[in-house]
Amino acid sequence: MTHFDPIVQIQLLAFAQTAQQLGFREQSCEFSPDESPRRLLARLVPALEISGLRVAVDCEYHDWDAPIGAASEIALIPPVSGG
Amino acid sequence: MTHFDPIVQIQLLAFAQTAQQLGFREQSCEFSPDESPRRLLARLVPALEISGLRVAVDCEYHDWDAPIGAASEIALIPPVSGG
Amino acid sequence: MLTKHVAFTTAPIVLPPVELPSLEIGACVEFQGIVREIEGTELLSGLHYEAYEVMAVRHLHRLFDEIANREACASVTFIHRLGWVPVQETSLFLRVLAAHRGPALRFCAEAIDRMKADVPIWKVARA
Amino acid sequence: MLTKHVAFTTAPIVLPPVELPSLEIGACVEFQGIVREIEGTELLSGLHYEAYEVMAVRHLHRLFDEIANREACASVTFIHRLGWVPVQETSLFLRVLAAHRGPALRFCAEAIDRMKADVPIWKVARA
Repeated sequence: MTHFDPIVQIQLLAFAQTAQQLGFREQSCEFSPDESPRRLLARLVPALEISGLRVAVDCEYHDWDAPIGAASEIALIPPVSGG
Repeated sequence: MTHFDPIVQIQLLAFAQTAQQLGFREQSCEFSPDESPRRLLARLVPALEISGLRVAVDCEYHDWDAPIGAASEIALIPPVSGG
Repeated sequence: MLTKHVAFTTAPIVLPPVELPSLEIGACVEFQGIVREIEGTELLSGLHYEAYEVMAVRHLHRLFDEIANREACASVTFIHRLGWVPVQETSLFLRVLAAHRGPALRFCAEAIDRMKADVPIWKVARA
Repeated sequence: MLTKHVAFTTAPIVLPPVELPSLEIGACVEFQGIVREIEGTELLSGLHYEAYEVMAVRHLHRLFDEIANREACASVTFIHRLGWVPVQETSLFLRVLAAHRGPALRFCAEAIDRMKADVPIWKVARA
């Protein structure tokens, strides 16, 4: 039995030094909700070193290996330094 | 052999509730430098309950039972409550 | 119940006047984070700040509520500047009102610590 | 080296403008103690403050220097109001400038604690 992954749109956001590395701050991507952030990024930006980055899905920190689920926004969060 | 205590002037200062109790804020007194604050107060204002009070001699906290020494000001310090 | 004001601005931060929500406020603690000339080993003329604003606002509200569960405070005002901030200007303003100084000071310290750990705001040194 | 400004005033406290002594100031912490309506179980319209000023000034300078030996701060400004202070007005203003927020916040907390323990200033509830 084959499993059909629905392909939907998500906004990939990048900030600070990650945006500088990637050369974009926002990009529309296709993803499947059972895909993990780690797999999504490996597929979309394989050159990006994600160690040291956190990932947020719809504004909540998310496990790199947990399915993204139904979401409209995924963000790469380099080490924060406000204040 | 009798010991002659030199009698000199000191200002006795009172603040806050202690000033209210005593009915004065400042008073010139005679004292002898080898007298302790406890003995000075017992002589000058015997009705005053000094437990709970601290005493300062020339702006430094002083032991109730140590000689006052050469000083121009002795102050009764009720519990402080600034801020 | 904690009243929360959270704002980001690209203009210089103007301190809002203190408004006391009740006759029971006994402590007002304010913190200003100011851009310094030296950051690490670099000599700077300023810093560029950016934020993931919608996420930052959500997390700030949540962490303020969490701290207020332990530290009884009445009001918090948080203003963070974004974009270019020259040396000697304020990048962060925080004001906490409470009945007592202990909770207000601890709220302030913990709010900044947690913001610096988890809230998506970044300083970027730039030419 | 800590710069210290200590003042008592019978007039409402006017916050002095922040003056940064160097390009290395990264934190400004301000505390205002505000007169509350309820003190213990009493309902007040204000409080009367008095001080043994010459002793208070001497002890404040000393305790600020002692704290600054452990908490690196550049400047402290202390203003305490005396006489009648109505509810909702500021009785104490403290400003600490430092390179980093940790020392500034700890300086502020400890300075107030020690003032409340040892510095001859009194609040007197009056009709």
